Amino acid sequence: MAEDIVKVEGLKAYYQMNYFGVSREVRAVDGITMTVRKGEVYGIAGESSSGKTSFIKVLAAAIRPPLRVVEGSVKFDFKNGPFEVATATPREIEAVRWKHLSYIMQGSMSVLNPVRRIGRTFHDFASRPMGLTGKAFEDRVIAHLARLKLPPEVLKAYPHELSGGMRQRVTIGLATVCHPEFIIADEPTTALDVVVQKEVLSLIRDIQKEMNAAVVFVTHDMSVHANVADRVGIIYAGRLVEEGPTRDMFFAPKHPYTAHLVASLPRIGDTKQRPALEGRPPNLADPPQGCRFHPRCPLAVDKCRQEAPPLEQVGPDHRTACWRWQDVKPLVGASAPSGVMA
Amino acid sequence: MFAVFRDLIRYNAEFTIGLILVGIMVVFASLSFFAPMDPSLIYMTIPDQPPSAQYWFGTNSRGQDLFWQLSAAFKNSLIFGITVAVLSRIISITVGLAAGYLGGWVDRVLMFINDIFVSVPIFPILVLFYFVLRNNMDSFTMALILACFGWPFDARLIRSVALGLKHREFTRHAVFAGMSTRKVLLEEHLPYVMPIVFSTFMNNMLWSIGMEVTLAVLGFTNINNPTIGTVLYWANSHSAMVVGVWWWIVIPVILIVMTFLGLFLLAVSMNEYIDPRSRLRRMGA
Amino acid sequence: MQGYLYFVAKRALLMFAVIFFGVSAMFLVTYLSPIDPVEQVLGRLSARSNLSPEAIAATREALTAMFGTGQPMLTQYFNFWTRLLQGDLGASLMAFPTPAMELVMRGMPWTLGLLLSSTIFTFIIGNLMGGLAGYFQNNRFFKAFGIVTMGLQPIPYYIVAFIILIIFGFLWPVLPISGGFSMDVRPGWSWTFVFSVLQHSLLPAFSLVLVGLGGWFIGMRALVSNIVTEDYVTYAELAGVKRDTIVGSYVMRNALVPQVTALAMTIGGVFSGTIITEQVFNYPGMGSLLVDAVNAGDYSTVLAVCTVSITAVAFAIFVVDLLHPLLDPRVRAE
Amino acid sequence: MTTLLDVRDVSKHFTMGGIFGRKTVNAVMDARFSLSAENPEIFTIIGESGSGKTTLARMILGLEDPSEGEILFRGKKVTRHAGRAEKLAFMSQVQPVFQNPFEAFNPLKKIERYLESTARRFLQTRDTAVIDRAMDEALQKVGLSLKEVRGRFPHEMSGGQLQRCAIARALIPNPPLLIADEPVSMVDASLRMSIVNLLKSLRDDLKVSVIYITHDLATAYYISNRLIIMQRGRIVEMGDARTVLDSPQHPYSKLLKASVLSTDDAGDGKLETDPGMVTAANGLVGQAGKLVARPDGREVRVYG
Repeated sequence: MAEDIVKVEGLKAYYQMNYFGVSREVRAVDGITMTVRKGEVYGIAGESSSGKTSFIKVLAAAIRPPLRVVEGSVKFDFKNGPFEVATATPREIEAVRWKHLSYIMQGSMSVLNPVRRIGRTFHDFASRPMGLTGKAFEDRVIAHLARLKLPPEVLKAYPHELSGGMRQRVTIGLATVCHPEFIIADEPTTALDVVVQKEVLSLIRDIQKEMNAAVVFVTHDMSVHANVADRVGIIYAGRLVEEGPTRDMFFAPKHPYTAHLVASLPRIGDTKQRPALEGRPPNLADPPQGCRFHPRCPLAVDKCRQEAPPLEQVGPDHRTACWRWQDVKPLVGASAPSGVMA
Repeated sequence: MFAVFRDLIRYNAEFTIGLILVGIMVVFASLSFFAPMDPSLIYMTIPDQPPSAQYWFGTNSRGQDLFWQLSAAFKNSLIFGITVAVLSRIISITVGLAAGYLGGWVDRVLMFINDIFVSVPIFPILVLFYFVLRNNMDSFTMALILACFGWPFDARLIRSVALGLKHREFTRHAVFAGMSTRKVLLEEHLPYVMPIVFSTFMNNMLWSIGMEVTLAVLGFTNINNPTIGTVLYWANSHSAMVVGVWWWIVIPVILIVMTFLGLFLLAVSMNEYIDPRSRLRRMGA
Repeated sequence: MQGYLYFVAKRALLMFAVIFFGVSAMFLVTYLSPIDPVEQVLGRLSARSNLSPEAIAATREALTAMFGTGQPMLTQYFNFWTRLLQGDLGASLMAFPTPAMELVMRGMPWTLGLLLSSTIFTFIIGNLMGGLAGYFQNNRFFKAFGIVTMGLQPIPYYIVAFIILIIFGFLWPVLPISGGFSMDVRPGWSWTFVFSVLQHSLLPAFSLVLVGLGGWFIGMRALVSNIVTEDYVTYAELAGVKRDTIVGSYVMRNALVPQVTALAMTIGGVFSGTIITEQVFNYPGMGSLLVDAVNAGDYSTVLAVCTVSITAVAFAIFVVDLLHPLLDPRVRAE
Repeated sequence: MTTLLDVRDVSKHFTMGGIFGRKTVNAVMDARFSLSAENPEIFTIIGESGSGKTTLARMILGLEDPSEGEILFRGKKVTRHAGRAEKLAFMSQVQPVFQNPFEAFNPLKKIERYLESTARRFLQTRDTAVIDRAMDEALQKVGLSLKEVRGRFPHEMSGGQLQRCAIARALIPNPPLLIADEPVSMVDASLRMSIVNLLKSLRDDLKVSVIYITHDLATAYYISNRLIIMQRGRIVEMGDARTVLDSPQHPYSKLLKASVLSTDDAGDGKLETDPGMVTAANGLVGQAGKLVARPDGREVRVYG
């Protein structure tokens, strides 16, 4: 088994806000423990305001008030030595940025400076970490762009002159040109059309394989995870509720929420009635007692209402936080391929 | 709305200071309603008396008690500013909302007119008005003229907000809920531009009173009507500073600075309060 | 390129429209006024004994041709434009028989010099400081600078100029407070003359800068505090792009685009301010000329100043507008 | 059989730019289909961004006039320039649901305001009891009640609840036709199915026809009866939803289906799209061709 590139332990990160005298604390990340291995794609799924965005902000060492790490640690093991996010100095963060740790941001339209040519942006982002300038730098960038099937002319273009798919490829190029060991991809395909989406996903997958980088891939779209992730972790209300190899997560989920997410994906060629999950995600400023999913959970019992379940090992590489994981069944009878533990 | 004011007073020092300054000036100006003498009369008291217990602000070379003179002047100037602001708000709201919501050629025509009004240098035009109207130029005529020039900046601002609102889905829902265009504009969109209206109201008052001061100081208004500007005009024409009647200049200037600073602080703090993005940023700071 | 030409054409159209409507408004104001300009001017003129009857007759002829009292409105309007396009607004009354246009042209370099230098200076300093204040929100120096400039901003031009006049005229007389150059210096391209002009322009320019800074400061600070939350800034910060580059090329550069539009929109207002400042400092520009002309009842000169002001401001706005596409590649492409 | 909605060879061109750099964009070209009044169905318009699906929907809603062709609703022409009375009559028959539930209601106003206005205007009554009853009935249909909604502001409800309220509002005049423009694309995954299932029950239980606009083939397959697939303004394939999606015929339909991310082989990471398919589909953009009926009831655009 590959070594870990990052170990997250008991991470709690809260928003502490003070707005016109009213102070509020939002527990966006409330005790997450997980690891990402070298060279794997780890998918993080979660709905809006589940805390997944805050979690990856911490992972990306982009912690800015009002977000604060309250407890726990995030330890990276980079080639040039260990790196601990919660205690890193700005200098240390600068030293790993882009060279070891890079980021693909959501919304390709708005992440590129509208008044700067792509080439200049590449220079701003990558020249320093790569330690190259002038012709040598440009050659490297052009070679890298060719790998992403982008012509060298894009360097002379302004962002608005490119199509959505091209822009997203440019941002992938920006994030990977320094050959980082760890890449965070935050909803990189959400705004794209399906045809382009598939293209971009396969590009990310290819370049990740080629560079053997670890990728944390964040999206709420489970069908994307099904196709790019090696392992998937589900975040609900600031907590990791289940984590496991992608196939197990889809064909033998051990948490009712995961089971539901998987079941609610309609498929072409299948018109069976799909169940809907009622209720609304909890308010992170005032989360429910016990298991945070219990108000919406069909399996909830008294214990769930009082005690929060720990993340338990339920199979090889498979962990879940549910008191009743043994009773969780796939909701729609998908024919599980052989070799999957049900 | 009251909750907003309460919050602003409690947590925004700029707003509170602005409110206090403006409050003082409003009280001072409204004292004029109880003035013991007509402020337009001259030689009612001994001229050139420095501030004292009897004449708080002293008297001027024209034999007027400066306290009551200034009170009347500020009352007239504030009323003048409010008149201009109200009139020009009506134009800017109407033009802004209509241009933004209706779009198309209505928008193009209105914005073209708007551009023209923005570009014309107003001061020479005002002087020209005075030049041809002379003594027919009373303060209401002037307020009308200023109102005609005081709307385009703000109409543009309102239009940009309305343009965004037009494409928001709730507008379309309102249309399909059977609301008339008037109702959509007044009930759905107006609340969104109200903060802009308030803050530009203050700015517009500043601008129009400033214009009046400038014109009056040059003697280009009805100089017998006491306003902030005409007080300075008379002080200048009696060379108050040179002959040592300093209070005739210094006291009005201090009061003017207080008024303008107060109005300005109200406008700025209001503006900051309504801009959600700067609000977000403040939460972080 | 085609997009740029289109943009230029649109702006040029606006410029001509401004001139057209501005001048038409001027005509309308005089036309509707209860005072007959010809009689008013002639009344004043004949009161001055040193003018020959021929001169008065010539003036009457010029004024009647221009204002054509008694003729239908459209004919008058047409005559008005004809005279205007020939640059002939008749002789000035104050400096008879110098043509009014000539007086205006004499004053224009002073006004434009004051306007341009103070506007450019104000724009650069105000935006630079406002931008930095918006980015470094907790920096004490920028905060203090902001409070001072913003405190000055709402006070009318006249009052600020007046306070400066009092300070430098009575309390600390180190700079000349009146005139465009010293009386004992001969105008010409000599060092002493240029020095004298610069020295005399300092206070008027200073008062304009003081009043103008606040507006740019506030606008830029607000723009920057919005732009720093944009994704491309966050992304660049995440990538560890150099601070200077982020502040300069990402934040300020983008904030400059709306600010240049705003510059075009404020030129008219600044022009008014310049005129007022000139009056306070007795500066020999168009502003002083306008006030003198009004006081002397000099119809031709007032009209000439107004016409030239409208044209000059419209042209200045046109020039500034042309910068906009150079700053924003998105406009160029349209 | 009477027709409810008849879209007759409708095209829409937009002119971009002004006097100088004029450019025409063909948003929709020769779109035609019709819905019958007797058989309520979910009719899906599938397309990616720029396919013209939203423009088509706007024309059906009378927010935009076709450049060519006409749209008839119950035999009457739909037009933007109708008088107010006509427009209200039309709105009582055709109601929209939009994409973003968080934007459906003015955040400064209470939700019930829109329901109330709809009821008062289209039921033509001032009687509050009648209005309240109508509101409650509509909310019951979407699984809510007036008690839950009354007095609440949009920020107090979840995306799913808001979308239900928006649908309830649209249902108040009992319209025979609902236009749903990407109603689930901004709703969280766990709530998405409840909206989709709701649309289904509107058709089955309330006999409301729904024009469902989406880019998501899977939900289209799940709920729709018939569908059209649009590519750059042109309908390239039209017919029974299952027939078309099970075995698409047009190269673009094939490409779309092949691009849908499947969960059947989750974890295997199969992401390659046959590049030949992309070339084939893109090569047809801009060619007119014509729709030809097939024996299985569908119509496919053929070229040359």
